[in-house]
Amino acid sequence: MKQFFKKKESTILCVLICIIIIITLNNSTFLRPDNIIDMIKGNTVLGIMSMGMLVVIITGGIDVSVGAMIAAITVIVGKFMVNFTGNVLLAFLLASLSGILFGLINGLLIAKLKIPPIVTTLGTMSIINGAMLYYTNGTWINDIPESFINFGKITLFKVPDGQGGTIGIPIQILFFIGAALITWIILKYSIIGRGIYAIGGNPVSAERIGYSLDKINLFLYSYVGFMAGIAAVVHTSIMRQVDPNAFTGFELQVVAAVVVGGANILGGAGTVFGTLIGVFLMAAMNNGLILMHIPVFWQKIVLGIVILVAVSIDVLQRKRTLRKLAKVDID
Amino acid sequence: MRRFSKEWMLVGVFIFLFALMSILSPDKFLSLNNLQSMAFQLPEFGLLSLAMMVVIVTGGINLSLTSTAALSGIMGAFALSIMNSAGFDVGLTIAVAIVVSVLTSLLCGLINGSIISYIGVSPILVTLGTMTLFEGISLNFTKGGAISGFPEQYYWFGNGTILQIPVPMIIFIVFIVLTYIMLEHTPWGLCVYMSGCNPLATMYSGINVKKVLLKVYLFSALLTSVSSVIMTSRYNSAKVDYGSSYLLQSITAVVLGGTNIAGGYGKVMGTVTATLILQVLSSGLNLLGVKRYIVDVIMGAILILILAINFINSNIKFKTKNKSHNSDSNSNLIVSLLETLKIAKKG
Amino acid sequence: GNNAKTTEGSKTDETKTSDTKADETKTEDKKTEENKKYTIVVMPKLVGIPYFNASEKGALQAGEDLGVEVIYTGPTKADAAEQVKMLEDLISKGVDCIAVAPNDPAAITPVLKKAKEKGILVLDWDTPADASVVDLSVHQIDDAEYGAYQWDLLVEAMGTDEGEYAIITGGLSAANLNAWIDAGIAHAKEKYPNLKLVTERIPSDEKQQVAYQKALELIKAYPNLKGIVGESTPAPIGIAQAVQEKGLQDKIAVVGCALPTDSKPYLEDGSLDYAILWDPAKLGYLTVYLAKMKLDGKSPVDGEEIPNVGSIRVKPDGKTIIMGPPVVFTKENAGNFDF
Amino acid sequence: MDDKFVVSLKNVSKTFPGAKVLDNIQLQVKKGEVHALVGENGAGKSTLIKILSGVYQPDDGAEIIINGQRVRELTTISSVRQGIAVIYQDFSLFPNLTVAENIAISHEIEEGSKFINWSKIEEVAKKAIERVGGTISIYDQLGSLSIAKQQLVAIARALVHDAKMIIMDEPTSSLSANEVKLLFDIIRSLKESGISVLFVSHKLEELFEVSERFTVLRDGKYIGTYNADELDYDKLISLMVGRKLQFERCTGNKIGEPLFAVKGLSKKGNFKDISFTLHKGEIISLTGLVGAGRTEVAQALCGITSFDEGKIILEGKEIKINSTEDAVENGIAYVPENRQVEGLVLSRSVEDNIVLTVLKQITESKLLIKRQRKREIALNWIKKLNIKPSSPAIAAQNLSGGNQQRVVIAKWLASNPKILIIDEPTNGIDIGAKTEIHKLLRELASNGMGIIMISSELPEVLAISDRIFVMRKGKIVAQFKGGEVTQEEIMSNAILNQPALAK
Ligand SMILES: Nc1ncnc2c1ncn2[C@@H]1O[C@H](COP(=O)(O)OP(=O)(O)OP(=O)(O)O)[C@@H](O)[C@H]1O
Ligand SMILES: Nc1ncnc2c1ncn2[C@@H]1O[C@H](COP(=O)(O)OP(=O)(O)OP(=O)(O)O)[C@@H](O)[C@H]1O
Ligand SMILES: [Mg+2]
Ligand SMILES: [Mg+2]
Repeated sequence: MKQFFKKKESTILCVLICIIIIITLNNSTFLRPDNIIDMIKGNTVLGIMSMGMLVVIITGGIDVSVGAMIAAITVIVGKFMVNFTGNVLLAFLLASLSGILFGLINGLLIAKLKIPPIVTTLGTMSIINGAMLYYTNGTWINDIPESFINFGKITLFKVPDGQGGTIGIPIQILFFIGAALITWIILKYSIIGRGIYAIGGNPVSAERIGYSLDKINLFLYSYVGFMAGIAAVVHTSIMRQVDPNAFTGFELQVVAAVVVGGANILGGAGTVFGTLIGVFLMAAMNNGLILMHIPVFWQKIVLGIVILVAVSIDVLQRKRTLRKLAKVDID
Repeated sequence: MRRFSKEWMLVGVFIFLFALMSILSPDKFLSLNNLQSMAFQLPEFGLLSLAMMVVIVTGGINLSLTSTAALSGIMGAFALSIMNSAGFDVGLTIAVAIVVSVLTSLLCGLINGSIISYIGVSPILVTLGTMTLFEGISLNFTKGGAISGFPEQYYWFGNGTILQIPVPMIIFIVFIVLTYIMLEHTPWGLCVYMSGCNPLATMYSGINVKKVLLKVYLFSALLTSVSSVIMTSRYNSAKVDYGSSYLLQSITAVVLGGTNIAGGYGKVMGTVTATLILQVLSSGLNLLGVKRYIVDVIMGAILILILAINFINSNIKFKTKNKSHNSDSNSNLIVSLLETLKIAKKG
Repeated sequence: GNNAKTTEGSKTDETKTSDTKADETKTEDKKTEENKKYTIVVMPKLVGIPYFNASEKGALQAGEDLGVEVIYTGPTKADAAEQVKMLEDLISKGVDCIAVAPNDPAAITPVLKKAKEKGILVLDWDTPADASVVDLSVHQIDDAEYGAYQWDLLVEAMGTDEGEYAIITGGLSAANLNAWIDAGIAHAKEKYPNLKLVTERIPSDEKQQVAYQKALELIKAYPNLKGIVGESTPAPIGIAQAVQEKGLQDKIAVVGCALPTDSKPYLEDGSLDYAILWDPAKLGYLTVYLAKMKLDGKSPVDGEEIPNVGSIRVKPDGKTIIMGPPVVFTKENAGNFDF
Repeated sequence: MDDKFVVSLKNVSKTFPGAKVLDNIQLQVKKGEVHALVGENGAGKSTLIKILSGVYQPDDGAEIIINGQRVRELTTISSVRQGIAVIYQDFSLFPNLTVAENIAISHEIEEGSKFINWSKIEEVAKKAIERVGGTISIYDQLGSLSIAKQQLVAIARALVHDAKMIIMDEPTSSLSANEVKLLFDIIRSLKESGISVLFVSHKLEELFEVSERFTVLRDGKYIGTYNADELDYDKLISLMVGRKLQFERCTGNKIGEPLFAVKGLSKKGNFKDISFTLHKGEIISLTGLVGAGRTEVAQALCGITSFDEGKIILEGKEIKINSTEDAVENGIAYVPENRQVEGLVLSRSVEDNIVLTVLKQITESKLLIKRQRKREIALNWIKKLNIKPSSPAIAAQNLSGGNQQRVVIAKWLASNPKILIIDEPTNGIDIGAKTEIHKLLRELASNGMGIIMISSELPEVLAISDRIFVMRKGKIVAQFKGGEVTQEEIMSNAILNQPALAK
């Protein structure tokens, strides 16, 4: 398995490395620690959410309500903090709980009513978003308590920033790492994680060997909701304000990062490592295009072409190895 | 029989909602004015939904749908405004513009289709890339602005009426019929459904599945370009983000219409009815003065509700032991239902 | 307090729609009684963003003060197609006046023409529509003047009229933002020839998060950057945050259009130098006021004093109204505003 | 209750919407016995097995006794816990997981652990693979293995469980003779350690080789349970089908002029130097062990894959075949070995499947489909090949294996091919249907069609071929005339490394 998945991600990893080289040759600032840290910090929310999306995509599902969930949770937590307390722990607790609740609703609809995930989540996306905007009318929440804002400013061990000074690792990145780690452990070392792959590969057989599709679906979508909760708090800790409209169109970015990272949208395949590459690829492209001074009107063209080339090379590569593979050992 | 019921149930929902809206605001909803304006609004979205549907039937998805429409509209708009200001004959100008629109869209379809079928990249990845690419090209051409300055006569496609029937509606109906015939009455259509279910077996049967797939993307692009002509005419201009909110909406309409998101099943009638439902809801609720957000909530709820009814519907069918031929998942479903029934009986 | 008012308003809306016929005849009676309870639609580019929420307050307030029914509604996304659809539905509904802030002027020309054919008074506000179809055009400000003013303040904040600067905008296809930027650039070309724009305007999707990230990237891509202009309300906040985090308050000047409540924390430490805007509530109020005036068959005159708004300017064409100079929000005065 | 039996089923019925598939079945498997479950296609064997494994729930009134204890309700997991392990007809494996995981995952689930112990998984898997004598790497992804190897994995998985009874639903359908022998050794050793085996197969010789008792089903009804010594070949068949049947060697037809020739066909890593000539009215067989490369040759001949060198000559002219479209145009038809995946669009109707090769015939002025014509063609073939149920609108997935195979054949016959390449035509097909398919092939040949049959089942090869080619490791190693060779001779060529004595 190790070999196989490595192979699957190697192309996209090569593309990422090529892009990094090209950008760095144009502007060496790219690889400067402070830029890397800023880039990762700016993409933690995408990264955390991708981990949630990854697990559903492996089962062949999808959750397009992630943007709506994060937005709604930022509002819930924001209101809570403004009205009650800026306690960070409580914020995380509330966010996770509300995320899990949203996820459970998705999971229940999918498991019990057998409505395809994309339809269910399209529906809940529209409901959650509509209800949340009706409630807030889009008004920003500005008065996030100082204690929470200070939490967002925490940095850990200083590293040189490449310009003679030092820069700390923002606390948000820890959550990204944590999300990746937990997801990796679940996928790799838990029975349910293997069940996620098994369902993606052959749902009928998965039931036959004793997995309960319903239970796994409930778990999965709650997990996505949980990740949305964490992402929401992390986002608020970075932005220090809550904009209920901040996540429109976010679901596509998340899906993009995950599938570019080699997860099979039909289910059965996908890894944390690949998804990380996908997230970094997207992040590096966005960051690098400005660093390379590419005019803004060309940026989308370049991004589009890079995606197309990356995924095509990947497929062609795999096809070629498949064709070369000897099926019969001839004397 | 079961297969038909899904679509007919949608028709029922449509009639119900139509009646409901008529009762709630009889003078306004049933006015010629409102009926006409709904008929003006529906076609551009309906055509995009059909374009999305043909792709979903093959098991794919087209995320570049709206950016294709925008690019095609922008190219057509350039032709219109350039030739118009250069003083060409109006008829010729419009003809050239439409041809340019259609060709641009077909080119986009060709790019999508050939990468998907001949290189074999999964549709969601390809169209994710082309979505960004086409949007980038549009931006590069327009610098974000709107292209306008069309001849008066172009206005007709999106805003004219014939015998009180809006022109776009007539165009829409023509393309509904065309799509219906293409999908359900031609060998190509049969191949589309067959390869949507099992491309390997279809290929083994001597069908050039790649060509079939390519044609699907071209046909989808054709529908997109028609929609884009209507849009540019209705908005009297073209711009990179026109209709961008139609992307997820069209997927919603397609799945609401009963199309299997995994491919292999989907009817024109279902999709069209679904777009009608969405239209009646959105116009009706607007007339009632319901807040926009609540409209979103209701739309989402209706989507889930209808599919839930579908589910329950098929269960009732099972109870009455109608003869039916279920797909694999359905038979599993029935098995699990049997179990629940049994538990219920025991308990 | 204001929030409560909005919900109240919507509640009455709902009860009316679900009410029985008896009630409707009652309203109708009332209408004939007063004979002039106009229905005025005020449509923003989109609902649910702070800026247009503020103008909603003003518009509804005016409705109350003047005894007209104000319907404040718009699409949930800044999409011209959605706006056209809603306008069509509203025309079917039958209203007296439509005042619209077009997402795209050209796109709504056909539907506005349709409205005029039905005898509906057509206004634009916030962003101009096609001049030939509107009866009145309510501008908060003159685009060219506003652009020029922003650039003047940028130079003031930079403390020099030479050096590099960049622009982060809401979206590349937003017509009014583009108009301001174009005017500002043109103004700078003439007045500050040594001011150098390093790259095309960068879009931020109307999101603070994106503006923040783009600003960080710009700072690294152009190390000599002395100023950034942010158009669209979330952009300056995002930029200011980036500047604050990097501790570059003294090196990089940030100006742009932003709401005072959002920008207060950044104005305080100088990461945002000037937020330049007008009071959107006043704009909403003015729009409804002028609509009522026009429906009553009167026309505004130059220098006229509008209650709760102030004196307005009327351009020579007789139908372009300008509310007045923008307000500059600074660390000192930001606390005095509630939007 | 009787402790003799591991499993005792009584009054088991199963109704699917519209059909009663099992009707009052009983089945009693003794401890440590090999019990054969036999019946024609669609008799209900797989369904009965699924009831035993908890996949389906029987209708009310069923009595299930496992290890002397009456069981109220069987679920997949409780069935495993009761010691029943199943090798499903469709394997039920996970193509995206490794061999090791496929084998050991269910073991872990059964043990109720929450986390995975990878070293244990590997250990368990390795042991299981060794037991089936496979040379399969446990780290390979299952999907990249051949069907035969996948089948071995499925068997290995069943062995992992601490099972009291192992159910094998046609485990030998894609195994070669060697592997079958190995499997039988395993079965015997299981038996010695007191484990019962419930065995389903359509290959009667195999059944007689290992089974002690037979339970016969016919059309969902229980016919009886017999000891092996009460039965012989003919009697068993007559119990299964209600009539007598036998593989008779059909004598060759008059063989016509050369129709189709392959010269020096080679593809790196697949096959080498394949040459043969097929005449009109002739049936030739490509036989050999599974994995000898026969399917690869067939796929190259009909445009599914490419080849590196060589010529294909049809009626004296060299032709180029780059796609399946070309093949159909040249009158080459290919009935693939995996009918569920390659042969049929399962969720579509029988009718749609049949007309897929003759789209031109059912269209009017190249544009629209003529529904009536489509229906006529379908009905015609349904009748000709006796496909049941005979409704053209029924989805192909609701047909039993044998009938599905007939639909695939019908599809190809509809296109009126000159050459029919048929890969494992009777794999998983009951003896009655088998003979009918043999007859059909013979009949087609006598009408001038050239037929290339790929088959690992030697009795079948011997029964109908005019000439027999034996392939080994990608090459043709021997050639025989039909009727002049024995199974042993063919086998020795297919397995041995020394050049064969060609007759
Ligand atoms: N889910 C289902 N719904 C309806 N009918 C079914 C279903 N599953 C099986 N059948 C029918 O039940 C009958 C018995 O099928 P089963 O698969 O048990 O046969 P079998 O004896 O295993 O045949 P084979 O030897 O071909 O595998 C067949 O006629 C089949 O069409
Ligand atoms: N992806 C793969 N990786 C490694 N080996 C493979 C792969 N695919 C097939 N093989 C091997 O190639 C050989 C050819 O398999 P195949 O089943 O096509 O042969 P065949 O002669 O047609 O057999 P039959 O028709 O009897 O099934 C087998 O030994 C199989 O294990
Ligand atoms: Mg079976
Ligand atoms: Mg083979």
